Amino acid sequence: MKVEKMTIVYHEPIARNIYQLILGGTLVQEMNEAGQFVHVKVGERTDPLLRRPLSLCDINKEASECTIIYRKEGAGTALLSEKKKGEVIDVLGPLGNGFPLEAVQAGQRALLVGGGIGVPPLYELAKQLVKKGVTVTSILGFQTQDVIFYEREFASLGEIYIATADGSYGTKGFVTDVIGGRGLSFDVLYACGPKPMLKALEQKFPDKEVYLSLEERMGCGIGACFACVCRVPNNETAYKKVCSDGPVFKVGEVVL
Amino acid sequence: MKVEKMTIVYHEPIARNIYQLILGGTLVQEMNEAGQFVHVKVGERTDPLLRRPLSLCDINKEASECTIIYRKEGAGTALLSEKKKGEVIDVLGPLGNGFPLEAVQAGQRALLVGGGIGVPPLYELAKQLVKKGVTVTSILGFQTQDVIFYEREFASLGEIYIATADGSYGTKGFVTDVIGGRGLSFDVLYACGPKPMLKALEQKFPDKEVYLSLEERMGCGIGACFACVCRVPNNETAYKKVCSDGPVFKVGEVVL
Amino acid sequence: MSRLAVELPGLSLKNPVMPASGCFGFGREYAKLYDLSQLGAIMIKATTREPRFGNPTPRVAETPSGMLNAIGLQNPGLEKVIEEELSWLAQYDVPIIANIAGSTMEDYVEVAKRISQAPNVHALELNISCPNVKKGGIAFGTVPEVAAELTRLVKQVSAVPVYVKLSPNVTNIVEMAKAIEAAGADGLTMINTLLGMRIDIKTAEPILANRTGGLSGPAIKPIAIRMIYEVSQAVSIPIIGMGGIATAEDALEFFYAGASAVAIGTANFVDPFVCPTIVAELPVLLDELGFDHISQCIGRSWNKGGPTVYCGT
Amino acid sequence: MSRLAVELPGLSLKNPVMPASGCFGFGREYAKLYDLSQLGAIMIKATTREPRFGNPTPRVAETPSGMLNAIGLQNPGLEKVIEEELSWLAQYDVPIIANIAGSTMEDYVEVAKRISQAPNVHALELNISCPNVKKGGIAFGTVPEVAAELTRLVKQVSAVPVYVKLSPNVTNIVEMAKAIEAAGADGLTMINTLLGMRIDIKTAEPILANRTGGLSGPAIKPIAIRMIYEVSQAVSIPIIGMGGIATAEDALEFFYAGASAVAIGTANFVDPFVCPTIVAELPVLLDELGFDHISQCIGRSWNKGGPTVYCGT
Ligand SMILES: Cc1cc2nc3c(=O)[nH]c(=O)nc-3n(C[C@H](O)[C@H](O)[C@H](O)COP(=O)(O)OP(=O)(O)OC[C@H]3O[C@@H](n4cnc5c(N)ncnc54)[C@H](O)[C@@H]3O)c2cc1C
Ligand SMILES: Cc1cc2nc3c(=O)[nH]c(=O)nc-3n(C[C@H](O)[C@H](O)[C@H](O)COP(=O)(O)OP(=O)(O)OC[C@H]3O[C@@H](n4cnc5c(N)ncnc54)[C@H](O)[C@@H]3O)c2cc1C
Ligand SMILES: Cc1cc2nc3c(=O)[nH]c(=O)nc-3n(C[C@H](O)[C@H](O)[C@H](O)COP(=O)(O)O)c2cc1C
Ligand SMILES: Cc1cc2nc3c(=O)[nH]c(=O)nc-3n(C[C@H](O)[C@H](O)[C@H](O)COP(=O)(O)O)c2cc1C
Ligand code: FES
Ligand code: FES
Repeated sequence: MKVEKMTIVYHEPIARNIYQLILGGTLVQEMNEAGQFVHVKVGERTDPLLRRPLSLCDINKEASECTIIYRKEGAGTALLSEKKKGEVIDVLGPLGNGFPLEAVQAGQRALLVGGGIGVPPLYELAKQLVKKGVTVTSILGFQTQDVIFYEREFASLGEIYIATADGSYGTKGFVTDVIGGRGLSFDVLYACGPKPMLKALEQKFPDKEVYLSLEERMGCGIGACFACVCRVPNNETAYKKVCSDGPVFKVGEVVL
Repeated sequence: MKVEKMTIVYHEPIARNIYQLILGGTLVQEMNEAGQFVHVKVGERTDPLLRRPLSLCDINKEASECTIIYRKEGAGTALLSEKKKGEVIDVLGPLGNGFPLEAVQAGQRALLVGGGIGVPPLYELAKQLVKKGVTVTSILGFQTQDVIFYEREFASLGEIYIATADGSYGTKGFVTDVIGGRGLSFDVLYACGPKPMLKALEQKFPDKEVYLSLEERMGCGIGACFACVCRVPNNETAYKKVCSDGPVFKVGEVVL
Repeated sequence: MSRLAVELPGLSLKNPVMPASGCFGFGREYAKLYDLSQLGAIMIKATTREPRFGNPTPRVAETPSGMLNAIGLQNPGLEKVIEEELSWLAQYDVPIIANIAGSTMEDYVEVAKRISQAPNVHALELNISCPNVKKGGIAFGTVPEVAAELTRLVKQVSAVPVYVKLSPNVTNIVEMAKAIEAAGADGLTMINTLLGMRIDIKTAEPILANRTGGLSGPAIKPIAIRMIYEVSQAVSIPIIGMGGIATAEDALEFFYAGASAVAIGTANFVDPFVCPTIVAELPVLLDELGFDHISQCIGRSWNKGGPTVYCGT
Repeated sequence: MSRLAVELPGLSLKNPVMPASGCFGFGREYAKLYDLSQLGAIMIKATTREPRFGNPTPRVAETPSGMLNAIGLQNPGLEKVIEEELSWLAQYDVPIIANIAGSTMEDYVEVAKRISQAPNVHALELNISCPNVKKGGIAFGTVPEVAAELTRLVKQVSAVPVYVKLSPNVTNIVEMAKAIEAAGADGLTMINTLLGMRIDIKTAEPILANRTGGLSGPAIKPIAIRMIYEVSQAVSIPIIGMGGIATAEDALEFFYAGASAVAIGTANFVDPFVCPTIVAELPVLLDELGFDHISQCIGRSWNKGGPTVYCGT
């Protein structure tokens, strides 16, 4: 974990309001786990004030570059989207604990389930799993066709299914509809996306090994401010911090 | 008076912490008087919040370009200094009333006295006066040699004297020392600079026709907020607004 | 435009957007930029019985996402405001809310009596909270009994409904609002500025000649929202909300909190077209969010349970 | 470093810069980034008698130049703080100021008695002003008599000097400060957060699960400066100032206003190195302005007439 001014190597929209940002810097050498994130300062001065948490989507140590994919959402990401190649960005990271690779063995099957802007960290995960010899199936859900990204990239790593909420591409409905419809089998499931999706997965696979990446509003991003806590089952005062204990948790470890 | 997104045509430092900024846009067609200013929004969001008043230094209607020269001072001008050629800047203007050209006739002598960052508006004034057939003498005061700018530009329009507070260039001391030392004669005096300089000129030439450009902290810049008022002599409640009644006043019109 | 129309005591507003007092003078400057008839109303600069010069300069200082001002109620005085400013404003189809101030209760009563008779003044706004006036002003705005007494006196003489402008510099804004409602106020306007200060690093002197000043602008928006949220649930008279509004989204946040109309102050300095821009953008926002009329938004943060609108993104 | 050294009741500070309570946990996270012994002191997270989970999430929301938080005093409780956190912190050469909170006076007394005996706790900071605690907390911080009573009770049992943290959500901060001084407090810390709120445009619901929260960050700096300016002239106990500090210049403004030391909260989230950076930059700033020692800056905005320092630009 360090603060570094990283240089923008590439920055272009890749779908409607979805941007791909490639950052170069020595900080990349510290990045290891898929599911870790960086905390990015988007403004020069005090508005917007807080950093924005964004997941690592691709870690390229040889080139000392990492990729982030984000959705232009509110004020901060709107400002970020205006930064040009060659400019520098103040990055704190890498933060948090990513998806455990050791949960699955070579030859086994992993199911990767991503929803919307939860898709990016699964790409680095898919790469690492394939490298390990794991068979990867990806199910990616989006609202509409025009916000789909990285279909080709995921396809090059294994089977891929896409669902859109409005049916404009792939299966109409949610990722859970795809899993249900196809009866896909797997040894471990890794997921990142909106809370309703994570809850649905938790209920659907009570006996499976499932890892979920959570989102929560953050202050510090490093575990100091207690903004991002979630509850632990059956305990009044116990808690986990999404930023430093997560964002990836084993299903059941925390209350969704 | 309009609001326009003007395009940066040129933006470079020309002395220590002194920047020359050339803006292009149709707003230039509305700019007429030397001594008028523009109110510039420097940040994208709410910090810094207020616009910055900056004088017109050169109005080039043919090219639809105007020049501003400013000192990197606090937060706002620091941000401004980072803007690059091709970017757009939100400009409100032209504002205020400039130096009266009609106060001097062809063949007469005008003395232009500028201090530091009060020098820029005198350049457009010198151009307009020379065009009218007035003989222009400029006395420009700076702190040190490394913040001097536009010496050549003023020299091409008439006699020029430079004073530096530390004596590193030209006469050591203040602009008033130059006037005193040389016994310069003139019909009309136009000045812009720090208040102590303006006060010294007011006292030195009680019987002359003198026009002074004032600075005051501003809110609106257009006369609505009463931030920038100054007192009128011998009247308890009368006032003038620097932004809309000034920034140029005839000596004696307002209390310095 | 009828989807923005709002009815308040004394005010039939074609839209609920108006410039806040002290940030728009008497409209002359902005009239050079756009037609003032586009505005829902205009809150004119605080008027006092006698002309006032106000405080020495510097009168403004910038702060992070805000500004301090210590204008000190400069204005040309009651007579001139009526004869020169209000009569000039009469050319526009826009109701005027006259902001009035004073050092004594008698001052307020006198100004209220006279100015409320001007034909285009549709409501008064009692500025009992200006932190820049040293005699009396502060106490009026921070002691419920005093504010209530003043409200009563002004109500007795005013020919138009009376709105009282609340100071945020109090421990208990709800108590204040209730006392003023009980005293007969027709509406509330809130919030005025928060008392603040900045010091120059080089001189170690306060930047404002008056030392302290009133903090306005986006920085205070969350405080305004909280106070309107609390007060709107505790009183039944309407609230005109203000404090940091710069966009149509900001304005909507105030409606949700419980304001029935909004006023825009500091943002006029940043974008002189901000008021007509918000008037134009509010209907677009209502469309996006699926509302027919702005009134559906008023108090929505507390008078409906749970998320009320879905807008797929 | 001695030009930054400051002596306060119970605290021999090698420099007057410390993280503010709640913004630094118990130091473990920042210890991964730098040596905590560089800090003048550490104000640890509010400790209560029993462990607390705090409020539901979302607990933070962003505002212009600020943020709202409604953490709700989450902490592992008195026993664990002493056994696990304070003993871990003992490895660093840095005095700890223990921020304590509770729902009843007995809570405070109990926590004060126990925690003040930890060897590295050099002072207590009574958090009587947390706007996020619903029972009692608010009243403690806004009623002078109650605050004074609490101060007296805690003073009786505390083994170390007691600082009381003032809430800015009051009409009269000076009255509050004087009551607390008279009750025997050794120092004041100010300001805590201002009560604020934000509403989500899409859902019309408050963004914070707790609805309201405490506003911190640069937005509140001018309010903090004003309050410290007023209070420091009215009391003779020292003030540790906080509220929006993000740079050495900001810190200096607090010293000029009347603070004897400063604490940094929200800015730690933006720049985790902000505390050591300010420690490093203050001497540079003193040089530029011609001061030998930071103590020359304390209260300079009111205890010297006219501009005091020239720094040619
Ligand atoms: C661990 C983690 C990883 C993430 N990875 C990605 C990613 O790879 N790509 C991507 O597009 N988005 C990602 N997000 C969500 C992303 O952080 C938010 O979309 C972003 O912060 C919104 O900022 P804004 O300026 O657009 O919105 P604003 O509305 O201006 O944000 C205001 C405040 O709310 C916070 N906020 C708003 N929405 C969210 C959210 N969904 N989650 C957390 N904080 C939020 C912001 O950080 C900021 O503090 C991630 C979130 C977390 C917690
Ligand atoms: C009519 C007029 C014309 C001017 N023309 C020029 C010019 O051509 N070139 C130039 O370099 N400067 C000029 N100035 C001064 C210039 O406006 C300030 O230097 C600038 O606003 C400082 O902003 P900042 O962000 O650097 O400082 P900050 O300290 O961040 O400014 C904070 C606030 O104080 C105001 N402020 C600070 N210093 C001054 C000042 N000296 N005068 C007025 N407001 C101030 C700012 O506008 C801002 O609102 C002019 C000022 C006026 C009133
Ligand atoms: C320069 C200035 C002058 C003001 N003058 C007055 C005034 O005369 N009377 C009054 O009631 N409020 C006055 N106010 C307060 C505003 O009307 C408004 O309540 C406050 O600024 C908050 O709104 P804003 O953040 O949109 O500016 C003034 C504010 C500013 C910035
Ligand atoms: C996330 C967060 C948690 C806080 N927790 C506490 C706390 O436990 N006890 C306390 O006295 N103050 C608490 N505060 C208030 C700060 O200590 C400080 O007084 C306030 O934030 C103003 O300073 P700042 O603007 O530098 O953050 C908290 C502030 C924040 C932002
Ligand atoms: S964001 Fe601060 S503890 Fe997680
Ligand atoms: S700056 Fe507003 S009146 Fe001059």
